[in-house]
Amino acid sequence: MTLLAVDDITVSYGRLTALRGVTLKIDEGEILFVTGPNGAGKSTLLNAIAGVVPAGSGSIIIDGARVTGNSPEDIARRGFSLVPEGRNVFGALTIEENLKVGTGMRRDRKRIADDLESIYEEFPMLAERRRTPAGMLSGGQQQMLVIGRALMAAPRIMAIDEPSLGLAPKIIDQVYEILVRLRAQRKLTLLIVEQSSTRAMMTGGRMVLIRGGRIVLEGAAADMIKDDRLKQAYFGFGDH
Amino acid sequence: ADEIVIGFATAASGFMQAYDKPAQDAALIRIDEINKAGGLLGKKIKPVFADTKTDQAEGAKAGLAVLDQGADLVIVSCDYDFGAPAALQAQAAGKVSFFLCAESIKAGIPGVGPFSFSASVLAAVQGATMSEWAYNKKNARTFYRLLDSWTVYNKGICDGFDWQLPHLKEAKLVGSDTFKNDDASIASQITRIKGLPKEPDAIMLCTMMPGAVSAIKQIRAAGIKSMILNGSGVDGSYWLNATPDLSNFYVPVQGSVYGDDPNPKVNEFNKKYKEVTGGDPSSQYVYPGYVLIDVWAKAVERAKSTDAAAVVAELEKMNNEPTLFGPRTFTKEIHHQNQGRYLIVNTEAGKPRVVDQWTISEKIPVDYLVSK
Amino acid sequence: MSTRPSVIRQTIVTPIILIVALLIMAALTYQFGSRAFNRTAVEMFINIMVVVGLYVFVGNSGLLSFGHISFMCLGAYMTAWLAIPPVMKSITLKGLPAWLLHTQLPMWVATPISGLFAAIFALIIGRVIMRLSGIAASIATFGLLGVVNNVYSNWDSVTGGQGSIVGIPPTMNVWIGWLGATAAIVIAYLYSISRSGLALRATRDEAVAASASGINIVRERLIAFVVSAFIIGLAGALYAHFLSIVNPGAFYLRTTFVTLSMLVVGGMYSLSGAVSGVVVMSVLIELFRNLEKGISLGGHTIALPNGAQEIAIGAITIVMLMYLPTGLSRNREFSWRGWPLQRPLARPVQTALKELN
Amino acid sequence: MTDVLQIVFDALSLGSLYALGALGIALIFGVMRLVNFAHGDFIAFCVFAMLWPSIDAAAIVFAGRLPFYLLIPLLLLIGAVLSILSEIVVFRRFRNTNPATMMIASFALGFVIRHLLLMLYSSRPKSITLWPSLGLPVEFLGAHIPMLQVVTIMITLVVLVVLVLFLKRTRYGLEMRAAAENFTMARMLGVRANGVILLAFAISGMLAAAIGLILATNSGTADIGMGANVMLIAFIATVIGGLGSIPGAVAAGFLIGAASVVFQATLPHDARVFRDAFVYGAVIVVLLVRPQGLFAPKSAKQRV
Amino acid sequence: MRSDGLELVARDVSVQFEGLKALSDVTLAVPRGGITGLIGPNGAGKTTLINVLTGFQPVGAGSIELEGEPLNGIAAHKLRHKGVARTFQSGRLFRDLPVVDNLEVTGVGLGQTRRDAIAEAQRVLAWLGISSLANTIAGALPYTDERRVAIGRAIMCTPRYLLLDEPAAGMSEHESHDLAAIIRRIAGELNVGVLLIEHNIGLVLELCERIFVLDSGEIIEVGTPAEIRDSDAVRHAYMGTQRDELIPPIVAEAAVAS
Ligand SMILES: Nc1ncnc2c1ncn2[C@@H]1O[C@H](COP(=O)(O)OP(=O)(O)OP(=O)(O)O)[C@@H](O)[C@H]1O
Ligand SMILES: Nc1ncnc2c1ncn2[C@@H]1O[C@H](COP(=O)(O)OP(=O)(O)OP(=O)(O)O)[C@@H](O)[C@H]1O
Ligand SMILES: [Mg+2]
Ligand SMILES: [Mg+2]
Repeated sequence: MTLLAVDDITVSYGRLTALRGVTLKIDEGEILFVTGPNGAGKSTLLNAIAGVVPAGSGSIIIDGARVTGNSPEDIARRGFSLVPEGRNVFGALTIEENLKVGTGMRRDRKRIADDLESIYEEFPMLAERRRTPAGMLSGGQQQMLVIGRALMAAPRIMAIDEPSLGLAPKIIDQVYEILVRLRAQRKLTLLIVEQSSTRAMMTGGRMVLIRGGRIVLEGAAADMIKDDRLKQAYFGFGDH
Repeated sequence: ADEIVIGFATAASGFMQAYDKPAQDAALIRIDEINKAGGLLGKKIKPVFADTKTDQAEGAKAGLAVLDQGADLVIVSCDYDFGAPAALQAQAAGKVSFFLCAESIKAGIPGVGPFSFSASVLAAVQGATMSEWAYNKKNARTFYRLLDSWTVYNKGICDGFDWQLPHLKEAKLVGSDTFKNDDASIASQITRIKGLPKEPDAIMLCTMMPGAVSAIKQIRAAGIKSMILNGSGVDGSYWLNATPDLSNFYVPVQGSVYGDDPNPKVNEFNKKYKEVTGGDPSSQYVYPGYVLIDVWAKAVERAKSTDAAAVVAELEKMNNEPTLFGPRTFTKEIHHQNQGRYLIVNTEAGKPRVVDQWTISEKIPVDYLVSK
Repeated sequence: MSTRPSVIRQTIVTPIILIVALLIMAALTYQFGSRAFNRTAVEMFINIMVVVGLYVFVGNSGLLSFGHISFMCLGAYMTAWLAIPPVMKSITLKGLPAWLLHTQLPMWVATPISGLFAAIFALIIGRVIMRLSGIAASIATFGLLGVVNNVYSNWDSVTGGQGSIVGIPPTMNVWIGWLGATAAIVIAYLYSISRSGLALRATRDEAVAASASGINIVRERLIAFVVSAFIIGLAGALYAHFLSIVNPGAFYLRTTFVTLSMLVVGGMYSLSGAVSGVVVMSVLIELFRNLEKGISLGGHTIALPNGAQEIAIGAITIVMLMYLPTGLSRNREFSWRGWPLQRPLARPVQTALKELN
Repeated sequence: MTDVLQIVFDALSLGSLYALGALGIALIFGVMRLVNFAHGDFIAFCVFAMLWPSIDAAAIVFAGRLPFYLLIPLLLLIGAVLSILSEIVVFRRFRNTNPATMMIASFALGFVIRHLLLMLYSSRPKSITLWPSLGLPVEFLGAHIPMLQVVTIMITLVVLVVLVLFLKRTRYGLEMRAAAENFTMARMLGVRANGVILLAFAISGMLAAAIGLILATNSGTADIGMGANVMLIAFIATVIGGLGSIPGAVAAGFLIGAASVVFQATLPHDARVFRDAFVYGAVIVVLLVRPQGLFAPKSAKQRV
Repeated sequence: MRSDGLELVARDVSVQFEGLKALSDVTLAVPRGGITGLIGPNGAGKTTLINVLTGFQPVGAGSIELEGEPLNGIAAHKLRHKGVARTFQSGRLFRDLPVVDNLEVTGVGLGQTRRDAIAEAQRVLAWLGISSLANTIAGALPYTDERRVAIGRAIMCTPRYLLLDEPAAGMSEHESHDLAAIIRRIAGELNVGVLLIEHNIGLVLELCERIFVLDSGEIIEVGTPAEIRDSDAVRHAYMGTQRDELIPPIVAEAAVAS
C-alpha cells in the first residue's frame, strides 16, 4: 500500500528552482534512499514533504490524504517525522525534554515511558546526561538526540536528512540497526537522504538519485551501486 | 485691516490638549465678549488656530502658521516647554505672545524675550503662599517637603516654599524627599515620613497630575494625617473620588470652580463657561485664558494700537490691574506674577470649599526666581 | 573570471543618488514651501542625520540601540553651552565651568565640537558597553539613555534641569539641513565601505566566526559606536539651533522609538533604507497633518479628527512592516544597476528552516 | 528593625509589580522573540476599560462599579482578548521576521492604542476608586503595611508558582518552551504552534490586566501613560534576569524594585533625584558582570 | 614532536564542564606542512580541543604553544592573526554576505585593505575551484558548498595552521575526494599544518600522516594510519566491530583515484 506519494512537485526559492517535477511513491514498510550531489535538492524535497518549504505545484499525499499546503504540525500528526539537516535541537531544553516534545501528538500515552527507556538504552550517553541542556552536546550527540526525538514521536514515516552527519561509524551502525529493526517491528517506513552508497547498499531498499532538482535514476540500491550509471548520473555530463 | 487677529498656537491633540483647551475656551469667551461689546479699537477680533500636537518642533510651526495669518497676539501652549517654540517665533516676528497658563518665570522675558507674557501666577508664589498661610493661619510649624522632580512646575512650587520658609520665624523643615510622577509606588518615601519622630504639621507636596492623586492617596492610606499643601495643579474635584473622604488638604486657586468664589462675577463666568462649552470649568486653569485677553485688550485700548512695542509698554504699566481672577502686575523686569492674591481651597471629607484668601507679604525676588 | 571594480566605484552611486534626491527636495522646499513647511523639511533633514547615525551602528552591527538619542542630547546641550550668549548662561547655567560660561561660538564651530563631544563620550562609555552582545547590549544602551536623561533632567545648575534652556541663536534653514544630512550620509557611506564596516557586518549574525576570522569585535563595534555618536551629536547640535531651545524630554523615549521606527521601516541594514525611511515617514506624517487640518474639496472641507494622524501613522507602520518586513529598501542599496529590479544575486529565501539555523 | 522591615515590604511590593510585568513580557518574548512594547498600553487599556469613554474631566465609571468577583474576571478577560487580538491581527504576520521589526511593530501597535485612548478619554488623568479598604494598613511586626502591598506580593507569588509549574510540569509548558526556541522544529514535531502562542498571549494579557488593577487601586487614577514605566522596567528585568528564564525575569523584577527602593531610602537627599541614574547604572553593571543575565539557564551561553 | 619546533601544540590540556571531563591531560601536536588526524567517538572532546587551540575555550589546566610561544588565555581573534585558522562543525558563514565577502572579511580582519582582501579572496576561490559561487549570498548555499566556502575563508592569507572540524560531513564519497585533494594541497602547496577531525574514517586514513584517537577526553591511541586501523582499542571504541569492512574499499578506491 502506498503510504507516501509525491506527485510532480516543484519548489522554488525566489528565482531559483530547486525541485522540478519530482514524483515518488513509498510503500508502507519500505526504505527509500535519496542520494545526489551537492545542491541537488534532496533537503528541499524532504522539507517540502514536511510542509516547511511550500511546494509551488504538484501534490503530496500521505496515507491517501492530500496534505499539500498543510501546516507542518498537521503533516507531523499524520505520522511524518523529519530529522532535518543541521540538527535543530532545542538547546535550552534538557535532553529528556527534547525527547518528549514530539510525544504530544501520540495517542498511546502509556508506551511513551517505555519508548523513552529504550532510546536511553540505545544511546546510554543520552541517559547519562538527561538533565543537561541539549545545546551543550557535541555535534554527534545532538544528532543522536534528534534521531531519538523523531523516534519518540512514533512516526509511521520517518525521514532523515543525512543520518550519519557527524556520527562516529559505530554509532551510524547503531542508528541503522535501530531503523531496520523498527521497520521490521512496526512497519516503519523510511525515507533517508544518504551520501554513502555503500551504506545504502548494505541496508537494502530502493534508491533514487536526484540531480538538478530532478530524479535522474531510480532502482534497487544494491543494483544501482554496481551500475556505472550511478557515477555518471552523479556527475552528469556537460553541466556543472 | 478691519479686524484684529489673535493666533492660538496651542495643542488640539496629544497630551497638552486637555490642558490647553479649557483655557483657550475661556480666552474665546473673553474675545466673544469684546466683540459683542463692539470690538477692540472698533475692530472685530478674529481668532485663528494651529495645532502644536504637543510637540516642540510642531509648536514652532504652529507659531509661524498663525503669524502668517497675521496674528497680532500669539497665544501659546499652557506649558512653558511646549509653548516656548511658538512664543520664540512670535518674539522673532516682533509680536506679543502670551502663555495660556505657564507658571515658570521663563515664560516671559528670561525665557522668550521682552514681548512674552504669562497670564497666570508663578508656581513659586503658590508654594510661598501655602506655607505662609499655613504658618499664620493654621499654626503649622514643622514642614515636610516632598518634591516630584518630573517637571519644572513642580520644582517651582518647592522653590517658592524654600524661599518662604526662612521668612517664617518658627517654622522648621523636618525632612525633604523626592519622587517621580510615574513611580508606581511611593512607599519608600512614605516610610521616610513615617520614620519621623513626630508627624509633620504640614507636607508641602510639589507635584501635579497624574502622580499627585497617587501620591495623595498613598500618603493618606498610610495613615499620615498632616495637612497637605499643594500647588494649583491639583485643583479640581474631578479626581477626588479616588481618595474618598480626603481631608486637611489645601490648594491655592485664582478663582473657585466650586461655585463659592467670593467674587460673584467669577460664579457668573463659570455659568457662562458651562453654557459655551457644555461643562463646568474643571480647574482654575481655565481662568488665565480669560485674564490674558482681558489685560492684552486693555493694553491695546490704552495704546490705541496693536503694535507690539506699544502694547508691551502699556502692559508693563499695569500695577495691580484688577481682573476677575485677582490683580495683575507687569513690569520691565518681569512679565509674570511674583506675588498674587490666592483663594485657599480646603478639602474636608472630600468636599472642596474656599476658606480663605492670602497674598504673600513680600514679592519673591526676580533674581531668586531666575537663578532657580 | 573578471576582477571586480573597486568597492568605491561599485557603490558610490548610492550616496550620490541619496544626496541629489535630498538636494532636489531642499530646492523645491526653498522655492515653493511656506515657512512652516521649510521647518518641516529641516526637521526631516535632522531626522535623516539621526537615523543615518543610528544606521551606522545598528545597521552594521545588528545590535539594536536604544541609547543613541542620548548622543543627540549631549550634542544639543553642548551646543547650548557653547552658543548661548554668556549673559544668559550666567543666569541660568551657573554651574558651568568659567571658561565655558564665557565663550560664545558661532554655529559652524559649535556644531562640530558638539559632535566630537558626543563621540568622545561614546568612546568612553562604549569601551564598557560594547563588550556586550545581543539584547544585553540593547538594554545597556537603554540604561545609558536612562542615565543621561536622568542626569540632564536634574543637574539643574549645568543643564537647567527639566526645563528648557533658551537662547541658542536660531540659525537654520533647508540648506544647512541638507548639508547636515549630506555630511551624515557621506560619513555613513565611508564607514560602511571601510574595513571596519565590512568586518562589523560580518559579526552581525556570526560573531563566533568573525572572531575566528581575526576580527576584534569589541573594537569594530566601538568604532561604529563612536562614528554614529558623532553623527547624532551633530544632529543634536543642529536640532538645538533649529528649535533654539533644548530640554531633556525631547531626547528620550519618544524620539528613540520614532527614529528607530523610521530606520526599521526603511530597512535597517542599508543606508538607502535609513534615508528613505525618514523621507517616507515624514511625507506620510505631513500628509496626515494636512488631512487633519482639513483639505477643501469642492467647497467642503474634510478634516480628520484631531489625533487621527498618530493613529494612522501607527497603523501604516504596522502594515508596511507586515508586507515589507525588511523595510522599504528591503535592506538593499539604491543603485542604477538593477534598480528597481532585483540584483542578479542568488539570495537566501527566508524559509522557516534556513532562518533558524 | 521595623524600618528595615518596612523597606523590605516596600521593595517587595514594588518588585512584585515589576515582576508581574516582567512575566508578561518574558512569556511573549519566550514564545516569539518579541519584546512587546505594547504591553504598557495593554495595561492602560485594561484600566480604561473600567471607564466609559468621555473626554470630560470627571470620569464616568462603567465596569469599575461591578463587584470584585465580576470585575476581576471581566478585566482579565479584556486583557486576554486584547492580547489575543493583537496576536491574530498583528503579530501573527511577523512570525519569521527580525526581532527589531517585531519590536517596532509592537511599538507602533502601542502607539495606536495610546492615541486611541487619548482620543476617547483625553490625556487628563481620570480617577477611579477601587476597593478603598485595600489601602488600609495592616500591622506586621511593628511595620505598617498597606493591605494592597500584601495582596500584590501574594498575587505575584501565586502567579509565579502556578506559571512555573505550568511551564515546567505540563505538556503545554514544554511545547511552549520548545516553540519558543525553534518554532518550525516544534511544529515538525506536531506542536500546535498557534494554540501555544495564543495561550502565551492570553496569559500575558491577563497579567497586564492584573497590573492595571493593582496600579489603579494603588494610585486611584487612570492615566494614558500609566503602564509605560512598568513595561520598561519589566523589559529590563526580563533581560537581566536571563532571557528565557521566567523565574529569572521575576527575580530581576524584584531586584530592580528593591534597588529602586533601597536607593531611595539610602541616597543622600541631593542625590535622590538621580535615583534612576543609579538604577540604570546598576543595570549596566549587572549586565557587564553577567551578560547572559543573573539567572540565565546554562544553555543561554551558546557553545562554539 | 618535531625538533624544529614548527608545530602547534596542546600540552597536558584539561577542560571540565560542570563535572564533565571533556578533556583530560591531552597532548597533541600539529606539525607545519603535514596533516594530522583527530578521530574519536561522539562527545570525545574533539571539537573542544579545537576550541582550546583557537582560543574559544579557556583551559582548566595545561598549555597551548605555537611554535614555541606560549598562548594561554589569548583571544580568538588574536590567535587568527598569529596564523591559527579553523572551520566550524556547523558552517557558520556570514549568511547575509556574498561568498566573496565572506572571504574578504577575513582578509580585512587580518589587516588587509579591502582592495587587497578582495583580490586575495578571488585568488582563494579560484584556487579552490569555486569561483562560480563568488556572488551568491552565503545563506543560500547548500550544505556542502557551505563547507567549501568555510575552508576558503579559513585559508585566506595563508594561515600557518588550519584546524578543520568535520569538513566532509554530508559529502558524498565523490565530493569528499575532491575535498581530500584540496586538503592535501593546502598542506603541501601552502605548507600549512592541518588538523583534521572527521568521522569519515576513510578520508582520515587516506590523508593523515599521524592520527590521534580521543575517547572520553583522553588520547587512547596515536599512530600512523596503518597502526590505527589495526588497533583493537580504536576498533572497539570507535569504528564499530562488525562493519570494518566499510573501510578498505574506500581506501582502495582512493588509491586508484589518486
Ligand atoms: N533558503 C534557500 N534560499 C535560496 N536557495 C536555497 C535555499 N535553500 C536551498 N537553496 C538552493 O536550493 C538548491 C537545493 O538545495 P538543497 O539544500 O535541497 O540541496 P541538497 O541536495 O540537500 O544538497 P546537500 O547535499 O549539499 O545538502 C541549492 O541550489 C541551494 O542553493
Ligand atoms: N560548553 C559546554 N558545556 C557543557 N558541556 C560541554 C560543553 N562543550 C562540550 N561539552 C561536552 O563535552 C563533551 C565533548 O564535546 P565535543 O563537542 O568536544 O565532542 P566531539 O568530540 O567534537 O564530538 P562530535 O564528534 O560529536 O562532534 C561532550 O560530552 C559535550 O556534551
Ligand atoms: Mg541537504
Ligand atoms: Mg565535534
